[in-house]
Amino acid sequence: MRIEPPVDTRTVRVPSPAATPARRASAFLSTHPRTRLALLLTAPLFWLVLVYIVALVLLLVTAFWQVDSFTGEIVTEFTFDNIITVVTGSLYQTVTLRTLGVAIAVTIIDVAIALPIAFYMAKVATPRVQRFLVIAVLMPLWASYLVKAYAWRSVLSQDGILEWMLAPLGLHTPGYGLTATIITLSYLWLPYVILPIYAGLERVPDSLLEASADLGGKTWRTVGSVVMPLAFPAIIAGTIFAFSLSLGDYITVNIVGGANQMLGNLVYTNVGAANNLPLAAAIALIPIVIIFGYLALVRRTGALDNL
Amino acid sequence: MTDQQQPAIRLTGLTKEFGAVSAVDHVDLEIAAGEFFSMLGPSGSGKTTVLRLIAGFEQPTSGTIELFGQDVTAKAPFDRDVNTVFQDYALFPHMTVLDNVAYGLRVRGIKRAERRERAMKALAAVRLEQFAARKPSQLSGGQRQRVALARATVVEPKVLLLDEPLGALDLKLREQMQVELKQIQRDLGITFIFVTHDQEEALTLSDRIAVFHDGRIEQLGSPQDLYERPASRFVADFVGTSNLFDADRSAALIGRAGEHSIRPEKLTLADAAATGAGERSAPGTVVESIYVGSGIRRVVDLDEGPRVTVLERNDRSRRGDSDRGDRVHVTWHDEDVVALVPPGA
Amino acid sequence: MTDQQQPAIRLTGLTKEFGAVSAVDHVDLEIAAGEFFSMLGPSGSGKTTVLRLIAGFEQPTSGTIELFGQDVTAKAPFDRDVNTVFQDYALFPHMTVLDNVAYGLRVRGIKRAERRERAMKALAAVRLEQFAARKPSQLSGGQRQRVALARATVVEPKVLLLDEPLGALDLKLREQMQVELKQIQRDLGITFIFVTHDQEEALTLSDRIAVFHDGRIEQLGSPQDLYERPASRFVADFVGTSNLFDADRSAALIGRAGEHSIRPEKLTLADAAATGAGERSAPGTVVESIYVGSGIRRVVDLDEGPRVTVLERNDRSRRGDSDRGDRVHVTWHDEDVVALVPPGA
Amino acid sequence: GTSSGNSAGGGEEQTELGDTEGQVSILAWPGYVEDGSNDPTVDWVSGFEEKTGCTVTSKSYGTSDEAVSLMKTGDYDVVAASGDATLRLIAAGDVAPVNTDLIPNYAGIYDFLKDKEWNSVDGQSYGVPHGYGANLLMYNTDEVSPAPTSWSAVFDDASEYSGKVTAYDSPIYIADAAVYLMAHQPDLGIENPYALDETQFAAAVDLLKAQREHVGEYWSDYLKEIQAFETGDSVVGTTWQVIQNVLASEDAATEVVLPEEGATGWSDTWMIASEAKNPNCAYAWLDWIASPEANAQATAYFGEAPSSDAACDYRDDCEAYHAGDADYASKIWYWTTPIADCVDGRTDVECVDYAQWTQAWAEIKG
Amino acid sequence: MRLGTSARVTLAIVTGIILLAVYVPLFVVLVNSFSTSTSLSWPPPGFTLEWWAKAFESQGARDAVATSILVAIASTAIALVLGTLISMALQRFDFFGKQTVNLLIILPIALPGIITGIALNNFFRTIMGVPLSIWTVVIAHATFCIVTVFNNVIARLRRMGTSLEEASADLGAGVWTTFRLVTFPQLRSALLAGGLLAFALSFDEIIVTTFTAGSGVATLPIFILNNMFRPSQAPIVAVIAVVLVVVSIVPIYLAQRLSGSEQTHR
Ligand SMILES: Nc1ncnc2c1ncn2[C@@H]1O[C@H](COP(=O)(O)OP(=O)(O)OP(=O)(O)O)[C@@H](O)[C@H]1O
Ligand SMILES: Nc1ncnc2c1ncn2[C@@H]1O[C@H](COP(=O)(O)OP(=O)(O)OP(=O)(O)O)[C@@H](O)[C@H]1O
Ligand SMILES: [Mg+2]
Ligand SMILES: [Mg+2]
Repeated sequence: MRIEPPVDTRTVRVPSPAATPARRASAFLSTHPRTRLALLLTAPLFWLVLVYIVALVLLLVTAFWQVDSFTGEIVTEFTFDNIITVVTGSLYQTVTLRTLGVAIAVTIIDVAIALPIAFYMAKVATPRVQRFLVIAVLMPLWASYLVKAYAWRSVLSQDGILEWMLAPLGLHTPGYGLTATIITLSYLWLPYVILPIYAGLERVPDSLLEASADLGGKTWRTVGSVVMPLAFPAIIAGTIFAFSLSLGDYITVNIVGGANQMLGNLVYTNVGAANNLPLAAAIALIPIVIIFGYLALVRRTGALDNL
Repeated sequence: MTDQQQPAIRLTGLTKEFGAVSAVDHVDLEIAAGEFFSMLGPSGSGKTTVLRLIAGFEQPTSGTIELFGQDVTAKAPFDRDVNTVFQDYALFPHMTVLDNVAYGLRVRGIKRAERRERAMKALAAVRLEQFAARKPSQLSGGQRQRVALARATVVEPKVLLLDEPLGALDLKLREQMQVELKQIQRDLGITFIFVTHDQEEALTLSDRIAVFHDGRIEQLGSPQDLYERPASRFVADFVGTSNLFDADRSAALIGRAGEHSIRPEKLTLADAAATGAGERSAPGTVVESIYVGSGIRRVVDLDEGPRVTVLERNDRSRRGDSDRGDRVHVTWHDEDVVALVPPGA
Repeated sequence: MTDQQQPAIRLTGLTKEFGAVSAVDHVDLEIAAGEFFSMLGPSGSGKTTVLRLIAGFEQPTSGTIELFGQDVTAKAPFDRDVNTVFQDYALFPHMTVLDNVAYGLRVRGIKRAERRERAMKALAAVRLEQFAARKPSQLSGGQRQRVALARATVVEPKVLLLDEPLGALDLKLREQMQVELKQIQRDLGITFIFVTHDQEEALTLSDRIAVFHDGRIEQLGSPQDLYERPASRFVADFVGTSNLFDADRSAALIGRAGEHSIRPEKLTLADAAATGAGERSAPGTVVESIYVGSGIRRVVDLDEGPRVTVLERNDRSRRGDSDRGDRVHVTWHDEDVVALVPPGA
Repeated sequence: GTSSGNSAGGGEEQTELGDTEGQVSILAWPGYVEDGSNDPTVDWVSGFEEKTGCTVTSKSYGTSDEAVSLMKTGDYDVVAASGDATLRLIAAGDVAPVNTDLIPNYAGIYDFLKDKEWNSVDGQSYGVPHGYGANLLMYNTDEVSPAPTSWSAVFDDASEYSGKVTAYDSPIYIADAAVYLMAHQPDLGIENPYALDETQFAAAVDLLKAQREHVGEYWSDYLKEIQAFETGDSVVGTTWQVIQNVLASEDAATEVVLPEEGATGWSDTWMIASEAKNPNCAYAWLDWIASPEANAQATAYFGEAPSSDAACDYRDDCEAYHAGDADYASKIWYWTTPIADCVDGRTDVECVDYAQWTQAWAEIKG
Repeated sequence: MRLGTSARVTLAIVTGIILLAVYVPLFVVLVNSFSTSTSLSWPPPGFTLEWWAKAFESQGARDAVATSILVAIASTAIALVLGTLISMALQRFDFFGKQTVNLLIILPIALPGIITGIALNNFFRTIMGVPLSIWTVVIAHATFCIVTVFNNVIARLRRMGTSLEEASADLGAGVWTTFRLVTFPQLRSALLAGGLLAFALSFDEIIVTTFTAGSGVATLPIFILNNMFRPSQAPIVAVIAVVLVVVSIVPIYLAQRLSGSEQTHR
């Protein structure tokens, strides 16, 4: 088959696309990348800034106002009282430390549990088992936060399942309290920690693990020197979930926390109960500062791309 | 039509800067209609960037691009009558082979039946009719490459841009595809602009070759021009293997001023010094013998000069085995010595 | 030491099945200590799988692997005294070049100061001392390849496995690295097992080559054995370019029974039929001339037979330009004709 | 908004009823407004809708404080508020005076619930009493013996059941401590547990801080309380009658007592928003919920004594709640919002207001 | 990774134990849904199907599920659009303030829900003066769902590169056509995965919802919370939870299948 087509005698059989307005717009966009960028960014930025950032800033501004104690109306006069109360009040220091302790414990426990299971899912299990495990990990997400928290209340109670299982070993359920809160929160956020770590481990090429073994690295060595450093950003991403969700929780501690309260409770009572939004806003500053600090700390690890 | 008078592509002062890097640096170039034109050069020399500028994926920092006399510098890629075969083929993974090939027709609003027919014809031209219903992932590398070719040619572009289309293939497959590519270009009569860093490929396929170096064209000419008359040390070294003699050595061994080069296949080994008219020789010691199948490469340390490579043909004419340490006379003909233009001359 | 008497590697009845696919099919092989051994074959022929079996990344379905006489079939990769240079290098992206190279020493519990010193020495051997503090991502392809090599050799393995280590490199760089690789192997005296699908590379580098086909070894021998005396049509075709004559054509043109092949460089073009002793010739028409720099490939349609390729050397001995359509006599010497063993013979 | 403490806001009471608007929006405790959607057998809204043509939308809240915040949105026509919310709503002008003449069923309400300090200001009624109940003392009969008769079981003797004492989770619980102090430290001079001056308040807070050491958990929803007593995680503490009823029905070893010191309690009030968009439907609802049948259904479902005299004709469990027992009712200090102007009538001191109660409560919990 | 048999078995056992622990509370919920105890006491004093019958009759539960689905679908849809737009902007362009925008997207999920909740509550009510309704819930949910879509889509865009889009433009397709025929089909499974997670997040959100829901807006978690305060309703909640877990297998399985099949074809 030899077509003989000197260019000049070739009849053009393929039409050029019609120059519709959409086409012209598209040509304009294609040669003006900045316009394209502006169009892409407008709606989401508008939303995030207008809905979220403005709301957040206004909340923080509220922290400098006060509330009339009897009518509950906000008085828009600038004052540092709330901030001073929060910074100097021993109540807030105690609760902040307690909340931080719980959040850190939950984060550590979740990472410790998520690592082996995520590793098994990503690097050891066959594809079939892997798929099964992903489903098994995701399913509890749908069982409703409250239902699960109450289920733990039942499990942890004096004659609950845990007591029944531990009694033969001479151990006892921790009962309601901070330990119970840590256990329950760890349970609730576990899937949110497993998923990013699993995804992160999956991205570690097998050949690197093989290279380590090839050079004489035993299993634990490989895990410590190669797998962990490479999965680190993903692990950090997981910790952001566990940490921030724990930091703001007030429902779980109510259900299984015994008489303890966390920062979330203080915020909640002040806004929901005491109707003191300015003080609530001042208290809210604590977790905001903590989270911003944490984000700044982990930002360079690239973790924020792994959520 | 003016197409015949006008070059298919004319680049004038084309420059592209990425931040501080000049990826393409004042390139002027004309490519004739129907030419098989190659761009050869080491990694990072700007070949891909030139191609992307022609296709319209990048906007030049300065300079203009003309297609058959028409300035297209400001036009969007989809408004340019050129098509590209990408290095990684960029086949749409969610479409069948047929849909991939028909894509260009579909976006031009051609009816389903007609585009099917024409896509099948294009697939037939690359001998892939029976794979029309497959997904790209179900094809081998060579087959994908042919689909990419069919997809780009079905819309009958005036110029086809190919960015190392054979780079991802096995050597064996690659040689096979080179032959097919040349065949298709001849059949369609389209201008091909072909990017490669494989000098043998460029020599084999092209009508003309531009050798790129640091964003500039170092030499432009036919394969023979480049190989037999390299204009610079860089070209002599990059295109094929060269034995280079600096000014001192040239004066001593060749008896001429300036840098010179000789190709390994222009050298022969002999037991005694040369005697023929126009022949010269130099004594040396064999330091390595490498069997390459169609020939044998002998590396010889000349007594008074550099280490040279001699390519002996693996046939009856060949001298008996020279082992390491053998004393030999490396012989050449004066006419095979190429003077390298000193940079800036 | 028994090392000298024992082969470095002995594979016995080695088989690996992936589901229904036999990736490796009853391979028996012995590789001597200090040998540069290549495995050559098309994609999917099982080369990588053999390597991975030797390294211990896969468990064989059946068969055994011995290292210097010791059965290591059941051992974990980290308990085998072999190291691998991976195709994608598999450098640890979070470690510096130095830490990468020192890794194997570190896991062996060697002190910081000593491992630093030895790693620097290994880096010096591949001329990368000045890059010790960089991350792999800041290196070029060729540099990475050398780091991978340093990392694998610093622990002084008895056998080094290399899976297409040059596959990702530019042609020019690749040729350069081939020379270095050979040099390093000579210097260290380690057994190299080298996987490639580039026949020229295999021919250039190896002491012996195994040609793989569908999980089996099709032919095993020195580069010359394979090139000059291919045992089958497959090998003749895969290793270098061959002109193949089937039984009928052989009878007519060569005057012998069975299939035969002749290499392009063994053929010459002449204006008249051959007359020399042991020479034969056949008339034909030139259909294509391809300039390849060091030579010119002429494709000739023989009047009574197949299309053949003739490789003319690009030197003074060469006949004047033959253009398409020229009538020529293709000439060869009887001794250059290779009889292919029919499969199963 | 109004910021002066005792101005009764909300403008004028309505003098006559107009046509119903076709809809009404109600804010109430969970279980106060049931339309059968949770349990088809529990429904006193459909009848109202049929009768008046007012479609009901409702939202429930968890604590009195939440109700106060929600009423500020102006989204609701009617609110069922406990005594610890009513005065705040009135003071803020969020609710309007109610003309009880426009509510025929108002006549059937127990007199001891009418015109009290938590539902009226200066004799002007601000709503219709709903149900009432006391915060009782519950104990596990296996663990706690002898059977307690005094709140000392959860205060001075709390250490005996350390970690298994429970208490109601709200600032208003400080009043429980005040009730106890009223009997045990008369020299503090507490007249009304909702009118505490600085020293009285400090004593109550100290008592609660001491109690905190032994508290296993605070409760605010009754599922939590029921579970805790059933499993033995709590053995003694405040409760509501309804919780005991549930526990009894599940054969739990628990008992309740109205301790000798008396108890705090609640009497809820149906109120109308000062800016109600549907005032006529709102009045219709107040009348409907004060009717013996609806009142019986609603209070029975929530587990409290009804406010309507005749409601007990429709309930068989009235006895358990001591409904209509004026003597029992007189021992109850109904929840009232603590304000700076002492509700016990003292004028020589400033009382501690609810905002400070809230802060103190957070500090007590720690 | 090739592990020693003992390491492999240990890992498998650890994984098994963790999964077991994960399912123990769910098992408790399952048992409770059949328990005769209204207070979820353990062990159950007896078994009954009453709650299952009641749950299926409960109009409130059905309405709550419907509300939750509506909220989740609406906020997921918004998140899909906004998340896709912003990931294309961040992946395909370099611009000043890119890092800040990135942080902006993460913030709604990184800051505790109660802060988001009170901030939005304050914003809607006192600043904007809009009454709380189902739509304020949708707006709030969409805000923190953007990040899950964003992360999935941007990862896909990164892997996809620009060559497919360039190929499409090269063949004559304008930007709209390219998006419809090439980009979108490539993003589909990432959108599905991101959307599913967004849906789940929204569906189970309680804290932000508490602060942004108008009167009469009862999403499922709100309904459950309210029912926890009612006598005789707790087991119905257990039934709902069991049904949700079981029903959730379908979308999770489908998403797995879709993304799985895509992987094997690459
Ligand atoms: N998008 C970009 N941003 C910044 N620098 C770029 C970009 N694209 C190319 N460059 C730089 O421009 C120079 C030329 O690159 P180009 O890709 O054109 O080289 P090439 O000749 O095609 O090389 P190769 O053979 O490796 O494909 C290089 O230095 C490269 O790093
Ligand atoms: N993990 C695996 N699972 C299933 N099949 C496999 C696996 N690894 C390899 N194979 C199959 O085994 C055969 C041999 O593969 P192998 O990778 O050894 O070939 P190769 O010679 O190295 O090819 P290439 O040159 O492409 O690297 C192929 O058919 C391949 O599809
Ligand atoms: Mg390139
Ligand atoms: Mg391979």
